[in-house]
Amino acid sequence: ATALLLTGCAGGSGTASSTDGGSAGGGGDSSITVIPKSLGNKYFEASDKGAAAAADELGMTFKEVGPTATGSADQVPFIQTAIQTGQKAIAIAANDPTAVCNDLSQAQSQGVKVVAYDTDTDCRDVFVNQATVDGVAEGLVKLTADHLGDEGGTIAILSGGANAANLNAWVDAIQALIKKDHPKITVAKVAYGDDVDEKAYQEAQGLMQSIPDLKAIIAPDTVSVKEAAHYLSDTPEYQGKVWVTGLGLPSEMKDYVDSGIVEQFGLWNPEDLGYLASYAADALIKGDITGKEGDTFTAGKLGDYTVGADGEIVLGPLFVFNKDNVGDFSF
Amino acid sequence: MSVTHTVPPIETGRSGLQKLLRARESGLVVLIVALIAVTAAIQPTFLFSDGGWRELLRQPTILILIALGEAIVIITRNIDLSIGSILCLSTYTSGWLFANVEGIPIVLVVLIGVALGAFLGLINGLLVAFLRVPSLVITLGTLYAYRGIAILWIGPHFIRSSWLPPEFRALGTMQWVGIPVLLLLVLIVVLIVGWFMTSRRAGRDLYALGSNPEAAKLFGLSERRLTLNAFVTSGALAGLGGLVYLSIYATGDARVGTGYELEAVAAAVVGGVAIVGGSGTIWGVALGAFFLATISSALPVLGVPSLWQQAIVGIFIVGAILLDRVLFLSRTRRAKRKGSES
Amino acid sequence: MSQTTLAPSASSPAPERQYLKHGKPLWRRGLLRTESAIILAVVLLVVIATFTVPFFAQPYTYQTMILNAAPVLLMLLPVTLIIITGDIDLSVGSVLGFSSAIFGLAFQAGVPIGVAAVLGVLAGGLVGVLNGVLVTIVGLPSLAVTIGTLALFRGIAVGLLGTTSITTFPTDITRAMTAPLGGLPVPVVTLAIVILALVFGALLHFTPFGRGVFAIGLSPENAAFSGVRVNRTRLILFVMSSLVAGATGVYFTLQYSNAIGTNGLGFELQVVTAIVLGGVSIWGGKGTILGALAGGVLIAALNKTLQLAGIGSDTISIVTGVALIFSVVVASVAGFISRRRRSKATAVAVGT
Amino acid sequence: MTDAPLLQLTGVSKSFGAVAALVRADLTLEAGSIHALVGENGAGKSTLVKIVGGLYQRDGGEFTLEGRSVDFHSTRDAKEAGIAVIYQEPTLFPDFTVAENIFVGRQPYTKLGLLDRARMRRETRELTQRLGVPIDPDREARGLSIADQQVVEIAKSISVGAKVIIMDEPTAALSGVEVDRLMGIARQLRDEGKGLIFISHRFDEVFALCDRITVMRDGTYIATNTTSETTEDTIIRQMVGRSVENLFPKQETTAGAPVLEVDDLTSVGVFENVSFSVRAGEIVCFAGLVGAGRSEIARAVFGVDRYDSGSVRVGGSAVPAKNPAAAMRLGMGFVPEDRRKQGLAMEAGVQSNITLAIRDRLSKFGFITASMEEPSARTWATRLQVKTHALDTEASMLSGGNQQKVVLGKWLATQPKILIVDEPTRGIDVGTKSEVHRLLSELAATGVAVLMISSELPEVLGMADRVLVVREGRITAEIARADATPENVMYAATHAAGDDRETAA
Ligand SMILES: Nc1ncnc2c1ncn2[C@@H]1O[C@H](COP(=O)(O)OP(=O)(O)OP(=O)(O)O)[C@@H](O)[C@H]1O
Ligand SMILES: Nc1ncnc2c1ncn2[C@@H]1O[C@H](COP(=O)(O)OP(=O)(O)OP(=O)(O)O)[C@@H](O)[C@H]1O
Ligand SMILES: [Mg+2]
Ligand SMILES: [Mg+2]
Repeated sequence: ATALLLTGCAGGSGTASSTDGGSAGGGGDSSITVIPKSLGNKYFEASDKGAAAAADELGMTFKEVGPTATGSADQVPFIQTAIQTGQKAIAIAANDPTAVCNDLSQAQSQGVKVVAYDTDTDCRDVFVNQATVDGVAEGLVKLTADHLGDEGGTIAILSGGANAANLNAWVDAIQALIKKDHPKITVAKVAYGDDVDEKAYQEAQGLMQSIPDLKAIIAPDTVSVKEAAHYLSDTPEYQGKVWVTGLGLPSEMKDYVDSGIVEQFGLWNPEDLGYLASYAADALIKGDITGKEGDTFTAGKLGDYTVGADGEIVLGPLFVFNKDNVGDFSF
Repeated sequence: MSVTHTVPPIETGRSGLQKLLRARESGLVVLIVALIAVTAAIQPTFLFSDGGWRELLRQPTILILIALGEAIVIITRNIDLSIGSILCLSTYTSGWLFANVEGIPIVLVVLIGVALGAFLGLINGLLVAFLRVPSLVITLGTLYAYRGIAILWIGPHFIRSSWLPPEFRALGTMQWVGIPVLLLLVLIVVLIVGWFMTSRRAGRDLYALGSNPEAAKLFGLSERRLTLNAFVTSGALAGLGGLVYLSIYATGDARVGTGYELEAVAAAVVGGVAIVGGSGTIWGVALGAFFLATISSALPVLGVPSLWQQAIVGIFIVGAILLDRVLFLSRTRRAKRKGSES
Repeated sequence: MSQTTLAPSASSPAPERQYLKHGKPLWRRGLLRTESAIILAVVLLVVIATFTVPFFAQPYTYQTMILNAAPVLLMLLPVTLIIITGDIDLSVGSVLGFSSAIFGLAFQAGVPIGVAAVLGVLAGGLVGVLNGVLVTIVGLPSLAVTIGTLALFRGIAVGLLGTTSITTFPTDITRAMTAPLGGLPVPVVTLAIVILALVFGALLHFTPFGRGVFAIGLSPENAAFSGVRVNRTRLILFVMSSLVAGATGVYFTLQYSNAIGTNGLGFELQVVTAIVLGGVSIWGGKGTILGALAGGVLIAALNKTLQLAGIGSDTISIVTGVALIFSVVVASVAGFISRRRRSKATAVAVGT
Repeated sequence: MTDAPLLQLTGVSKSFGAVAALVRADLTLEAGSIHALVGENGAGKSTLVKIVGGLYQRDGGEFTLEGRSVDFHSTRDAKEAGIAVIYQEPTLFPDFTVAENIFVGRQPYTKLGLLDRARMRRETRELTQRLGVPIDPDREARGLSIADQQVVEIAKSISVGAKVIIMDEPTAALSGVEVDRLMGIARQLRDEGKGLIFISHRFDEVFALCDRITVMRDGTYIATNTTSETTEDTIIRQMVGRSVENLFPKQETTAGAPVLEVDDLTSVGVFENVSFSVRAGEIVCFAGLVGAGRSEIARAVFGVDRYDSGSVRVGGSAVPAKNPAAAMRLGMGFVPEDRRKQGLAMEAGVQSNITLAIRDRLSKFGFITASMEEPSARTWATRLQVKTHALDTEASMLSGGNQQKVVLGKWLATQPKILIVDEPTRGIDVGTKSEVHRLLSELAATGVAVLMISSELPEVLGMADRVLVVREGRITAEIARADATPENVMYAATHAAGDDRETAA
């Protein structure tokens, strides 16, 4: 995958943490545990692959563990294990930003560096953000507004888990942005596909059927956009009528783009996201950054990054995929 | 039924029984029609559009299949909690075969998927029938074990739609005189299973076992063989459900089918299968599954937030078993009254 | 056979019989039981893990092991009694979620947290009344009823909270939930588990009520003939179960500082798994609180050990399932063998 | 048809573990005849029938069908050989229709491979019509009256074209009209050339219907009599085969004040206007045929079953309905008829069984432990001489008689003022039987009121101070000890009330 970069900006206060190796002991070597939302998730498969590659470059021991279900407390035991096995850093995409907080704070107090990626949590050193909330919203709204043109129309949003913090933030931002900049566009409904294929498919169906003048669906998660496109491809009557975009994996979307069901969709490179998370963790461990706004570090092939406000490290702007480039990516 | 009345009109037990039995299925049909009618009145595309029509008929197929299997097991006084995990293994195995065995015939994959389900069901059946341990515990154990195997094997991988041969994917959307081919196939399965359970001695034996195990023993029925048959059938139908899943959603990972077991039990119970075994029709189960699946697709269209969907399904399940009990009691009371009159 | 016994026994009473308290020596009674096997398994696991699994031998292990298992350990106590009467309650996970939702919403609406907690617990109790009435008065099978209310109460919880999750609980309280108990390497909730286990253990094993619970499970008819209020007992147990699940819901909410509709999803099967693993018969009439608790602890310890050993959740799931099957299969085979031995023994005894 | 008898058993034996149910059983059945099989409870009649029906395999002896030696391995084998058995326990499938119950396992198919329900319906209608009892073929078997269930079973055996039809106590739960009808059917079948085996405890039926009577005792063949050449007395002597007196060590007592008073108790459809009282120190016996409703009355009195009207008092205080716990507090005890299901927790130990009914009394501050239970358990086990070496022996490991002693102990431990015992000696060997009798006598001697239900006439006659005869849910006669004879008790049990009440001895 090629780099899709641009640096984040701004600064803020990081969480100061002790430099002590922690009572849990463990080897002197640098190590990182990556905890995705759940095992068996394609998107995280890609990001964790990137994280593993970076860990390899950095000589860190890499471990990917995670629950099989996405219950609020299901990630907790893996955090505990990471603390105990003396991991130097944890990178986590939390299902429930609050429920894991207690144990993440515990980790931090033991000197474990905590990197949130994909989804922010309340208790971490830095948050490796795939794109700023505004960046995602602007990108997706722009794609949609360009397609709808001057007359605007009715659209709907198909999101993933109803409790996913990053998705909810994007959905809010998309709605705010549309209200502000595109008065002709109305958001008729927000539906939730729960990250489950068949549920997202049914919700897509529900949207297209229940909103007769629906012009477009914005689906800011990979399962939803794929299933919306899937439903569209199964249902010719809506083809050309409803336009779908969102954040999708090129490997999953390629067929639909090739067949013209979907014109364009956005994403960052999830492998780069994981890659950056590992480098951020390494920089934290080495003390290169503390999470303070303005700290800078170099993330391997991705180049230089600066920690922004609130300890956020932004991977880059949204990358837009279309017929011409969708085949170029492996994830 | 109009049989020649050479016999003077006799006790009227039939009208009571038959009517009530029919009330279950016709009641469900009425409910389904009403649900569709109301939904379509509010949102015509729910019914009067190609996509709406297709999904209406296509989405219940998976639940119908697994509910049939569950019903057969319940009819013999057992329960199968492992079907969700079996379905998952069948889905992924089938997708994996398409991806890894160049040019494998679709029919062969279908057979392997079903056979895998049957094999996993056989393990359940052997444990239950030969060790005489409660099926609830055994299938709870295999619910975990099979799911664990699925996750262990599949890991983060998933079935990509490009793995599947185009003909197989087409099966998902193919229609025949306006009816999804998948539904037709499932209807054929319903007919076969229904025919077997209502019209073959071997099927009736399953009812007999659940209805009165003691009498079944006095009668010379083999409890082991029947239990085994029920679990194998349930597994095979879950395997088939996995293939239908694959053809509809063209994807699949280690999480497919989570929680399906309770949905299947619910569909069977709503369809009129008594949890204590011995009664309930396959037609009722198919309708019960269709009904529950249609609620799931109709509620969002009706403007009910999908987050409330499960609560409404829960009300229907509790309501259905309550209704069943009330009908049963009135039936027994009526029968008793007749008995004491005669 | 009758000729031999006909003459003497009617007239001349035999010499006074002496009865042993127990037919088998203590070690056999104590050790050859499922719960001893499970406790032994826990001990072995801990010993082996201490020496072979790195980082296991730390207070933190025990602290977190109990924290993670606490909801299941709490809820399994009353459910054990229900299973001993021959019923089942599959709705406890949903009741947890339901009470969590009520608690969260009440708290959000400005109700003082203590009152909100009581409301959450009572909401659970209400559910228990519904379960109990449907099972005892209407006479529905508990399996069907609680599968129905499993869906119903989860649905209400999810519906009530929607996409919101309530996380604004005072941190001093949420901290207190996970704090260690005094200087011990266990969290405060251990105290609740121990107290409740003692309460339910005493209730089951050392009260007339508990005698009735066993009697119902062994033979409901005999229980009724012996003056056990069968339906009242069953109703009380369903209410107890839901009250404890409701209280666990409040605790869970505070432990993770989050009230969301999916709290406790799937816990019902974990609860049943632990109980059955602990030697409680799903057919009723047999089992101990200690065994059920040991079953829960074994699963928790297994999870902890395997996680620390770097084994994935997939394998843990398989191990759990196989352990469960194994426990009933072993019990079944053991029962078969002892029946065989018994019938031989009686044949000999009567023959002489 | 050959010269060989239709069915012949010679020297058949069968044991269940330690219990020898059949020692040496002989039976010869000719085609076109009805053969009665009589004997006391537990004589082995049902076991013999189950061997013929293929449910059990015999341990030894000869078994021939039309001269050919047969060996059935399943009930299916027997059915195919033309043997139909109507068991003591109802064997219908409650969820099936009457028609399907008749055709279970051999349902006819249509050409389309569907069940030929029309044909089953038609044939069922014809069959039941022929039996004179038109039952709707399409109704569920659930809730059929015992009589109708019996008819269905008979229809089933006719429709399989059985040559041998065995009825194990078919009349036990039938009323007079129904019995007449059944006997009509039986004669009809006999005239068609079938061979029937008829088991019954009612001699009037046996003598009215059967050509021959085979008597069994303790699993052993005693004699076969031609009905026309024998008398009831002969049969009874063959059945009992021993002097009855020493079995009943009845002590003379003087009856005190009434302890149990039952007034006008009615449960619609079960029993009606039942009034009686039992006085302190008195043993009152409920006699009657099986199914007369004796147990139902007792259960309602104790509070296990509901009743519609009437009242029950113990020692003057009203006993609330449907509350055995309250009845127990007032001093009532109840030894139920089915000790395996109702009297004991089979998988629990002797001690827990003995102390279950007094668990509240033994507890201190609401708590009870095994050591608090032990003294009571020990006391009663010792007093009753329960044969076991330890107090925690599972009840299922005891012999039937010792199980019954445990049940008795459990209720004696409650120190009842009135003890109801339902079939206390059913399935118990004679030795233990007399121990139980001695016990009840001693109990009465200490002033306890005893209400005993028994289907065994000698027991009734031997033990009772007063006999109350129950027939079809009503008390039809009250006979004092001095007046009680087998004849007048049997007469009252089999004839409607008021027919001839005081058939003096
Ligand atoms: N399955 C069995 N296991 C153990 N013992 C049995 C079994 N079946 C019968 N018996 C015993 O065998 C003996 C004969 O029983 P059987 O049922 O044949 O008597 P019966 O003559 O039919 O008596 P009744 O008149 O009460 O029906 C009894 O002592 C009974 O307890
Ligand atoms: N209408 C009925 N429906 C179902 N079962 C019945 C009916 N009437 C009688 N029975 C059964 O027949 C059996 C005998 O009835 P009951 O207990 O009233 O008679 P009994 O006089 O006590 O005789 P015994 O105690 O000697 O069996 C009972 O087990 C009862 O369950
Ligand atoms: Mg018998
Ligand atoms: Mg009786």
